[in-house]
Amino acid sequence: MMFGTMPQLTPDLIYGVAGIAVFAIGLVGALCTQDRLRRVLALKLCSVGAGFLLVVAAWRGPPAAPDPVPHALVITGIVVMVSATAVALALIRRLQTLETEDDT
Amino acid sequence: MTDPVIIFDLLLAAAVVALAVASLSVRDLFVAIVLFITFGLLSALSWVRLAAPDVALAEAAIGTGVTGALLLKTLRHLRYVSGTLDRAEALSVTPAAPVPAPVIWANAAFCGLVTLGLAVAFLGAPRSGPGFDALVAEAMPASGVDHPVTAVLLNFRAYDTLMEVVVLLAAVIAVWQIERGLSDAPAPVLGAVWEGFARLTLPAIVVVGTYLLWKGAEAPGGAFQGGAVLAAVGLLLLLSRLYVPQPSHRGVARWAFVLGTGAFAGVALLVAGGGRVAFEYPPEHAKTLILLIEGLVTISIAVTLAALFHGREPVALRSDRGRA
Amino acid sequence: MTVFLGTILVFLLASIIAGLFRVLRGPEPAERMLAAQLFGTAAVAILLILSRLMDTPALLDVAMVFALLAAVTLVAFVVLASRRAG
Amino acid sequence: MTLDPMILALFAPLFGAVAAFVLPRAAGAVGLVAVLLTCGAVLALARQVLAAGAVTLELGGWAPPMGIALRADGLGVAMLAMTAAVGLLVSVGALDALREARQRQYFWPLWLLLLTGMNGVYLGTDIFNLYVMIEVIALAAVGLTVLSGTREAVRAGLEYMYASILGALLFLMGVGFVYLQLGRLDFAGLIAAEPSAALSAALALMIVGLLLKTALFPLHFWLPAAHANATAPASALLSGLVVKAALYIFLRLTTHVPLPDEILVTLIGALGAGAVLWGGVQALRAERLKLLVAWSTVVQIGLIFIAFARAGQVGLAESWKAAALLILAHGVAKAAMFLAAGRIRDEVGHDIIRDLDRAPIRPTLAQFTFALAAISLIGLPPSLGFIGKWSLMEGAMAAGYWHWVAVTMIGTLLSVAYFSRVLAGFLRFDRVRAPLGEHQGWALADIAPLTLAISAISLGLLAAPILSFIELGYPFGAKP
Repeated sequence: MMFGTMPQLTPDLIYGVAGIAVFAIGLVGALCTQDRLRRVLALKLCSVGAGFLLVVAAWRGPPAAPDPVPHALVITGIVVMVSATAVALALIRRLQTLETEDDT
Repeated sequence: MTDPVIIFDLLLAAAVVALAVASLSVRDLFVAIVLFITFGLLSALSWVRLAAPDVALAEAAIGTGVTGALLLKTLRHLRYVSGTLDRAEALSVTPAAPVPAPVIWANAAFCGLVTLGLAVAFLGAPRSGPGFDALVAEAMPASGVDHPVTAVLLNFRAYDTLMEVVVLLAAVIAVWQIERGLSDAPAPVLGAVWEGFARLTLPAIVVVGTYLLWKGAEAPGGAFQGGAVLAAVGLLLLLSRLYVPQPSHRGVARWAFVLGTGAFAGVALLVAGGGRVAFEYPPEHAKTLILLIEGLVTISIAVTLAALFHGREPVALRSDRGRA
Repeated sequence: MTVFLGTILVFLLASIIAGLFRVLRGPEPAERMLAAQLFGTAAVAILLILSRLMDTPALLDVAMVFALLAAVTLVAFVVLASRRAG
Repeated sequence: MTLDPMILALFAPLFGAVAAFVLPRAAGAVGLVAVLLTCGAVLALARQVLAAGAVTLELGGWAPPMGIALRADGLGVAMLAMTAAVGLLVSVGALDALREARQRQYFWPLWLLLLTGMNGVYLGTDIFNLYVMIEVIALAAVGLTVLSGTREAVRAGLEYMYASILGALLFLMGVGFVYLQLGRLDFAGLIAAEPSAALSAALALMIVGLLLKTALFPLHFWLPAAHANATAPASALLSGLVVKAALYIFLRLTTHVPLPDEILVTLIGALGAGAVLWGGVQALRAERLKLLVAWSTVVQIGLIFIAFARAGQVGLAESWKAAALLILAHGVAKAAMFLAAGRIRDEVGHDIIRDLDRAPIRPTLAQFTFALAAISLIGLPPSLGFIGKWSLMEGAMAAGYWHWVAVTMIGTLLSVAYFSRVLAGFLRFDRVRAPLGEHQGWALADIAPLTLAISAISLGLLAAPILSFIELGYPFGAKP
C-alpha cells in the first residue's frame, strides 16, 4: 500500500508547515512590498498563517475532539484582523484622495 | 494506516502556499485580490480538514468574504480617484521601480530562513500536546451551552471576546474619523435580473444568519458567524443601492455599533454588582444571558461590518458627485 | 468507499487549480469572475464530501454558508469590478 | 454592592467611550467623568496593593490557565497611576486645545478606548488577552494620529498602522508557538516552562513584535512622523503613554522568561545605544519643534532599553527598576513637552525652530513648561528622570559595564545640545524684530502641561517611596 510508506504524514504536520510558510511569505511581503494595497494583503497572509498554527495546536487526531480554546482564539483573531484591515484600507483611500487633490 | 485523503491534504496545502506567493507577486492588483479570495477559501477548507468548522465559517464569512469585498471596493476607489478605472489592468497604484533579481532572491532566502527556523521549532514541539481539552470538558455543564467553542468564547474567556467586540467598535469609530465625506466611485446600476435575485437571496441570507446564531449554542456557529452572514445582507443592500445611508441615520447607527459592547459589558457589570465576579454568569441563567448577549452582539457585528464596508460616515456631501 | 471519495476530492481540488489559470490569464474581468464562481461551487462539493468522510454533519451548515457567500461575492464582483463608471 | 477597582478601571473608560460616541455633543463632559472615575479606581487599587501586596481577580470565576485573571501589583499600579494622571491632565488640556467640533467629537471615544486598552495591558496576565489589548490600543492610537486630517498625518498614520499590525501579528504567532508547546497562555505557565525550541521561537517572535510596537531603533521608522504630525493632545498621549504599553509587556515577558543568552541582552542594549545616538543626531537636525520632541522619544526609549540591559543576565531582577523609573519619568515629562510644543505652535502659528526666537508673540508660559520638561528629560536633578538615569548608571558601574555608562553620558550631552537649540531661542530677546503681540492669556491648555512638568521635576523628590511601591507584590514573580 502506497500510503503505508509515510506513516508520520498527518494533516496537522502538513498544514502546520504550510501555515508557517504562509506566515513567512506574508512577513517578507509586508516588509518589501511598495504598493499600499498589497501590503495589506501581505499582513492578512501573516494572520492566516498564525491562524493555521493555532488550529494545528488544537488538533487531536480523528477520533478525539479538538481543543476548543485555540479555535475561539482564531475566531477572535479573524475579527480583530478584519477591523485592522478596514482601518488600513480607509487610510489608503483617504491618502489617495488627499494626494490627488494636491496634484491638481 | 494513513488516511487516503492525505493526498488531498498535500495538494490543498501546496495550493494554499502557492496562492499566497501568487497573490503577492502577480502584477495586476485585481488578479491579486481574486487570488487572495481563493486563498482564503482554500484556507477555510484546510481548517475544515483540521476539524475546525467554526474557524472555517468565520474565515470564509469575515476573513475572506467581507475582507475581499473591502479590498475590491478600495481598489475601485483608488482606480477612480487616479482616473484609471477604464484601463484593462489594475496596476499598482503607487508605482515603484522594477525590483532587481538579487533583491527577489534575497527576499526568497530570508523567507526560506524564517520558514526553516519556525518549522524546526514546530517539529520539535509536542504534537497533539497539552491543552485545555480536559478542563473545558469538566467545566462544560456549568457553561450554559453545549458547544465548547461557544462556551469558551462567551463564558470561559468572555473577557477576550468583549475586547474583540471593542476592537470592532474602535475600528468603525476610526474609519468614520478617517474618511470624511469622500465621494464613492460611481458603480453601474444593477438591472431587472437583480431584483428577482434580491427577492430570492436576501430572505434566505437572513434566515441562515439567524439559524447560525441559534445553532451556535450546540453546534458550529454563533454570534460572529451569524453576524457576518447578516452583514452580507447589508453589503448587498449597499452594493445595489437599495439602501443609501443618509445623514439622519447616523444616530441609529451609533447606537447599533455600541449595542454589542454595551450589552456584553453591561451584563458583566450587573453580575459583578450582584456579588459575583465580573463575567460570572449564574449557571441557572447562563443560557439566557449568553443568548441575550449573543443576539445583541450579532446585530452589532452585522451593522458594524456593513458600516466598515461602506466606509465614510454618512454626512451631507458638498457636491453630489458620489450619488450617481 | 474512502478511497473513492478521496479520489473525488482530489479531482475537485484539481478543477480549482485548473480554474486558477483562467484567473491568471483573464483577459476580461468577467472570465476571472466566472472562474472564481467555479471555486465556490467546487468548495461546496468538497465540503459535502468531507462531511461524509469525516462524519461531521455540521459541515453541511458550512457548505450552505459557502453557497450563500458565493452569491454575494458574485454581486460584489459585478458592481465593484466593472470597468464602467455608472 | 461593591465593585472591584480593577473592574472599574477597565469599565469606566469603556462605558465612557460608548457614551461619548453615542452622545457626541456631551463627549467632553462624559470623557472627563470617565477619566476621573478611572483615577478613583486606580487610587482604590493602589490602597489595596499597599495593604495586601499583589491582588488578583479571576474573571467569570474561571481559574487560569483556562480562564483569564487580572493581577495588580506595585509596578502595574504605578503604570496605571501614571496613565490615569497624565491622561487626566491631557484631557483637561484637550478640552481647551481641540478647537474643531469634529476633532472634539472623535477625540473622546478614541482616547477612552485607548485608556481601556492600556489599563487592560497593565492588569493582564494572559498573553492572548494582551494581543487583543494591543490591537485595541493600535486602532484607537491610529485614529488619534490622523485626527488632524493633514496629508502628512494620514501618511504617517498609515505607516504606523502597518507597523502596528505587523508587530501584533508577530506577537500572535509567538502566542501560537507558546500554545503549541505549553497548552496554556498565562504568565504563571511561562514562568514554570522548561526551555525548548518552540518557546525560543515564541520568545523571538513576540520580542521582535513588541520592539516594533515600542519603536526601538532600528524599528523606530514609523514613530517620528506619526508623533510629530498628530494634534498636540494626541501626540502627548501617543508619546507619553502608548509606546509604554508594549514596553511594559516586553519587561514582563523577558523577566518571566529570562533571555537564554547574555549576548541577546547585550544586543538589545546595543540597539538601545543605537537609538540614543541616531535619535540624538536626528533631533539635532530636526527643523520643526514637534519633530525634535518626537525624535527625543526615540532616544528615551533607547535609554530605557539600556537600563534593561545594564545589569546583564546576573542582575536582571534589579535592572527592571531603573527601566520602570525611566518609563514613568518619560511618560510625565514627554506629555508635558508635547502639550507645551502644541501651545507654542498654536500661539506663534508655526513650529520652525529657527524662527521661534523671532516670533512676534511670546508664549512665555508654554516656553517655561517646555524648559521644565526638558530638565527632566535631560536628567538634571532633582527630576524623576535624573533618579532613573542615576539608578541606571549606578547599576552599570556596579556590574562593570562601562560602555553603557559612556553611551548614557553621550546621550545626555546630545540631549543637552538638541534641547538648547530650542531653549536658547526662547531666551534671546535681542532678536525680536516684530512688536510683541498680545499673549492669549492663561488657559486650561497651559495649566495642564505646567502641572505635568512640575510633577516630572518634583516626583524625583518622591523617588524612594515610588521605588518601594513598584516592588510591592514582587512584580515579576521572582524572589526579592
